[in-house]
Amino acid sequence: MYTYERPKVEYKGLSRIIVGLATKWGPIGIPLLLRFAWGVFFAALVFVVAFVWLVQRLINPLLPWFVRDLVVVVGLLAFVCVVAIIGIWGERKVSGRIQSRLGPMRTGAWHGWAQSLADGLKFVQKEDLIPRDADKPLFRLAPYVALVPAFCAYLAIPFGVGWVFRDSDVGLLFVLAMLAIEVLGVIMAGWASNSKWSLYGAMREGCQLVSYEIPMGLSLLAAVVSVGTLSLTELGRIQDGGWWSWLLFQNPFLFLAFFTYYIASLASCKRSPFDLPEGESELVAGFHTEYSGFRFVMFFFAEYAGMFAVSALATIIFLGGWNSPIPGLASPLWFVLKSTFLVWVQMWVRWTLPRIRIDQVMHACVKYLLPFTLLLFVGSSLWQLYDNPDHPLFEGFGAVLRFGLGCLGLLLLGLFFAGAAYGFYNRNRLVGQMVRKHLPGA
Amino acid sequence: MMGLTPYLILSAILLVLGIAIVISKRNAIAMLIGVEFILNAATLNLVAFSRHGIGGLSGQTAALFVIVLAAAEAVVALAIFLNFYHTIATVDIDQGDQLKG
Amino acid sequence: MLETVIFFFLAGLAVAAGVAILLSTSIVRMAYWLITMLVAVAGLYFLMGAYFIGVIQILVYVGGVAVLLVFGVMLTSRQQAPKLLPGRGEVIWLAVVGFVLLEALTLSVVHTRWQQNALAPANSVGEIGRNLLGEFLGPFELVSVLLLVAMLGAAYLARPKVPTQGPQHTKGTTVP
Amino acid sequence: MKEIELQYRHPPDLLHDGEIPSDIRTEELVLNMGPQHPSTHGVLRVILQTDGELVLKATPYLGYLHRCAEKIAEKVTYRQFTPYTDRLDYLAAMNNNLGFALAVEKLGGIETPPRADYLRVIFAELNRIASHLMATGSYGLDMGAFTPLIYCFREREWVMDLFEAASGARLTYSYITIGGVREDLPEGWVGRCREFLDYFEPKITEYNNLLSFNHIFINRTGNVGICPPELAVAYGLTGPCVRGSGLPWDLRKATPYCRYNEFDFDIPVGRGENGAVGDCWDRYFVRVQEMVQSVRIIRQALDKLADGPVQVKVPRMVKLPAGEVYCEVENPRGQLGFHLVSDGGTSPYRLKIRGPSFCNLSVLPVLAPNCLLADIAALLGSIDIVMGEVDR
Repeated sequence: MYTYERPKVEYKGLSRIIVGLATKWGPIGIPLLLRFAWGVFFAALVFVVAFVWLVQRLINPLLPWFVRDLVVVVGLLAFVCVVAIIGIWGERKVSGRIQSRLGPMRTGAWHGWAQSLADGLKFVQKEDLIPRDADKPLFRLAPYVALVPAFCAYLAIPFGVGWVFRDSDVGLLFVLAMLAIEVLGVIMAGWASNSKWSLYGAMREGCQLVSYEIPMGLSLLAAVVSVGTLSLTELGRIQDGGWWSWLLFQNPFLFLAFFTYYIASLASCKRSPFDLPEGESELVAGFHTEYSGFRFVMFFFAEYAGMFAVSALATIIFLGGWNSPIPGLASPLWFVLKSTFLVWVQMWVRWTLPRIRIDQVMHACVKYLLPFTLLLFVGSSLWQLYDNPDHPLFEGFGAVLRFGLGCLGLLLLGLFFAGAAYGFYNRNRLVGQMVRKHLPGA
Repeated sequence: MMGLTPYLILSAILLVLGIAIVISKRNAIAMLIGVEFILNAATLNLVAFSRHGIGGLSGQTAALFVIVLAAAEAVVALAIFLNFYHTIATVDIDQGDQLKG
Repeated sequence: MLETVIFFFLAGLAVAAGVAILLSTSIVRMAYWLITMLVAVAGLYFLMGAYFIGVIQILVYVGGVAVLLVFGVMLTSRQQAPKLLPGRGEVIWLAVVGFVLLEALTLSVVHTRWQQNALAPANSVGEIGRNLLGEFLGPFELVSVLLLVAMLGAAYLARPKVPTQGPQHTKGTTVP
Repeated sequence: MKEIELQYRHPPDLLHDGEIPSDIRTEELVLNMGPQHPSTHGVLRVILQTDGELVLKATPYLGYLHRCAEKIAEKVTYRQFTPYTDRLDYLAAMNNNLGFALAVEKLGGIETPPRADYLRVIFAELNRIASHLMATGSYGLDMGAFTPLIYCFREREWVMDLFEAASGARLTYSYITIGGVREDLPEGWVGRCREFLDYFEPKITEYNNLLSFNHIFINRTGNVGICPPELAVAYGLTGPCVRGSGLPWDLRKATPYCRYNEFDFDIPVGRGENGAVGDCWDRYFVRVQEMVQSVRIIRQALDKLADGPVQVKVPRMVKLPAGEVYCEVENPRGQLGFHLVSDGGTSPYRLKIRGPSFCNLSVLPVLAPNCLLADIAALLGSIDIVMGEVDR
């Protein structure tokens, strides 16, 4: 009779101390802790308050920004976690509703709200597997490289006037740069797993993200040239005063740029229909095939943090940020609301569309999206002249220029709406119009 | 407030490290990595000078050019290495001693 | 005080990355150490208040060049390549040259009296933009042309050399 | 056949065993797809030789679900073997039962009553709908669209309920037995079935809008895995695979059994609307159209259903005269053939089963080269195999 014996794990160094303490004091301590949970909670609260007070009184004169930064960073971290948790739960609810089922209903009292918490608990308990032939340091490092930049992006995102960790005059570029680092974690994971499926996922991710960064950046720059600042706070502030002053409605090129940005941001978050790096029907699970337990959760968190970050960028730049549609009700709540709406649209798209093939992804970017965003960028720059016809360069034919640009913009908008109408009446054939059949070497 | 000197010394160290990498490695991509070190040393110098008021913002502008050139250089070099790899199935540059591919 | 600590941390990281690359034999590790160095240098730019350059460093170097590099590594080092190690003579020669160069550079840095002017303003994006389109317009145009040439060149060099046999998808089967 | 193969195989210089072109040395990566892979529909294992994303060669390896069905048939009686046929193509158990029952009846000269025949037709077509729903839904999943699968499962659930009401089982029915069907319909079943048909027919349009005519879907499947008619015939493809190649070949029309000649229905064929004739989209869309035709057939059969016995008296221990017979029926996946050899005993002397999935799968190594990795999923899904039948 064969019996399976779990191999005795030898712990060394720090882990030995931790495991030793846990096995020794855990059976005594945990029941006690549970019994006096409320007491512990309030004691911790008191301790934190005392600590903050102490820090403020003693260290604050030395480091005046220390406490504020600490509080803001912890708050942001909590916000990112909440976004990820609600995002995962929301994704399941949205997919459930789209697929005419309920989604999680049991965990927690109301509509399964605690589902992702329970999932997280399950993932923490799972065995932390590392493939034997994996590149272990890189394998361990990869989830952090994916998650930390996604979190860092939030450091520059303003939730309202003054509601920002660091208001920088290059805030927009900073967020883009942080989102660009995220790909390194994915590639690292794919390489370090030493699995061919993971490698394929990593290669696809590399191709896709490096390509789609360009249309994404160009669409945003189209908005930036019409305002003249890279500071996200400034970008939000100038859109104060009703929905008509949002950059989306400022000129026809920006209206279109919003959509190109959204498509490119789908690709940069590896969301469907661009979810090739983890395409589950082709590459098992893509770059995180070999990941389990909490490391897998970190990739998940990174994905949802990234989703919200790109949506937040779209909100600030095109949708007026924290400004309300009716002037005078600006609040960070608006910002969260609009971003959540965009995240919801991402989910909606994901559960509706099939996945594009890798060659179609590349061709859609290089042959369609890139020239189109370039056109939008140039058009948006020219539109500045429409807004400033008195520019000394255009003395004499300012009116002509204005008329021509107006016609061009109207034409573009008309084409857009005609296309939209065509798409609506042929909505069964709308999606993926721009994708064509291509193969490498064809 | 840091002075100029530490930055310049760091830049010198990075430059020497880059040269050492270029010389000691025979893998083409490792050599490219060394070149990136050298370029970064140069950029660091430029920005440090600009920071300490020598030449105004020209230093930062020039640093921008260096970064852009480095990107272009890396792209072309990688394309050459891939070609090289396809032709002789190795990235050992000592193998590429014949003029015909 | 804090600035000094951060400087030495980042500088140490950059130098450690260089030393690690020198000693490492795995090309993937080298690529990731390079990324460490790039991020550390970007941090130094932030420390110097050159936010724009720092962000561009991350955006272009880490997000673009480094990804490309790692990509190249993945494409070319799939098979277990023989470890390409330098010979003993090379190492000695390298040590001598490196030491002399380092000594020369540091000595010259330390013994030069730099004229320290007023610090440049931190808010510099607009200034750099004006510089690019004013004083540096010529180089700017040249660089843009160079980028175009580099793009075309890279695309040309890396093109597939398979005689383009129409794959199955586009063969266009005729209906009998 | 040799010429056809030469004509339609990939260009020889890209072949693994062919000559490597002049100045390029591509590095091949051997990829082991399956037996645990989400899109191989069971335990199929395909060894892929790839160059980057391009597949150079695909070799299927079978046998992970081999259960000796043919050998078991020699040990059990005819009636006892009926449940084993359920497990061949477990998504179309009714059709399997029908094939086996017809083979036995043909050898034994057993005549079935008309009500039994109509019931057989109804259940076979209902199961065709259920099976095609599964195929189209999971094809969407292969393409990365999760939602169509759930919708198709919702409809399939209703069919399962109908089956459960009649036979008591939801997957392995053993309902169609030798000499007729096992039991008569429960009360109200016909009305419930009509209700389902009325509900189901407009849903097909909905799925077409959601998936079939979606441009991403069309671009993923159109012009991919083109199987020209000659190739389809040469490789013995049947069912939607051969009809997708433009050949109107359907046993229900060609050699009608079970009074199929009394029904009015069309054979949908691939017309290459979104690419070449015989691409994945054609094969997929033939299935969708077949569901419409099945609804038509079921409506007519329900109208014709008259009272009467549902089975003829057949002894419990069936004894067939010595001899052999080959009987084929049109399964959802193609022609399911039973070659039955009897030596006059109570169990078959030899039973050879021709599985449509097995024969259809044989074309995969021909179609796969020069596809992308993602196209392999499209190709496998459009061939629509069930490993229970491939491995038997």
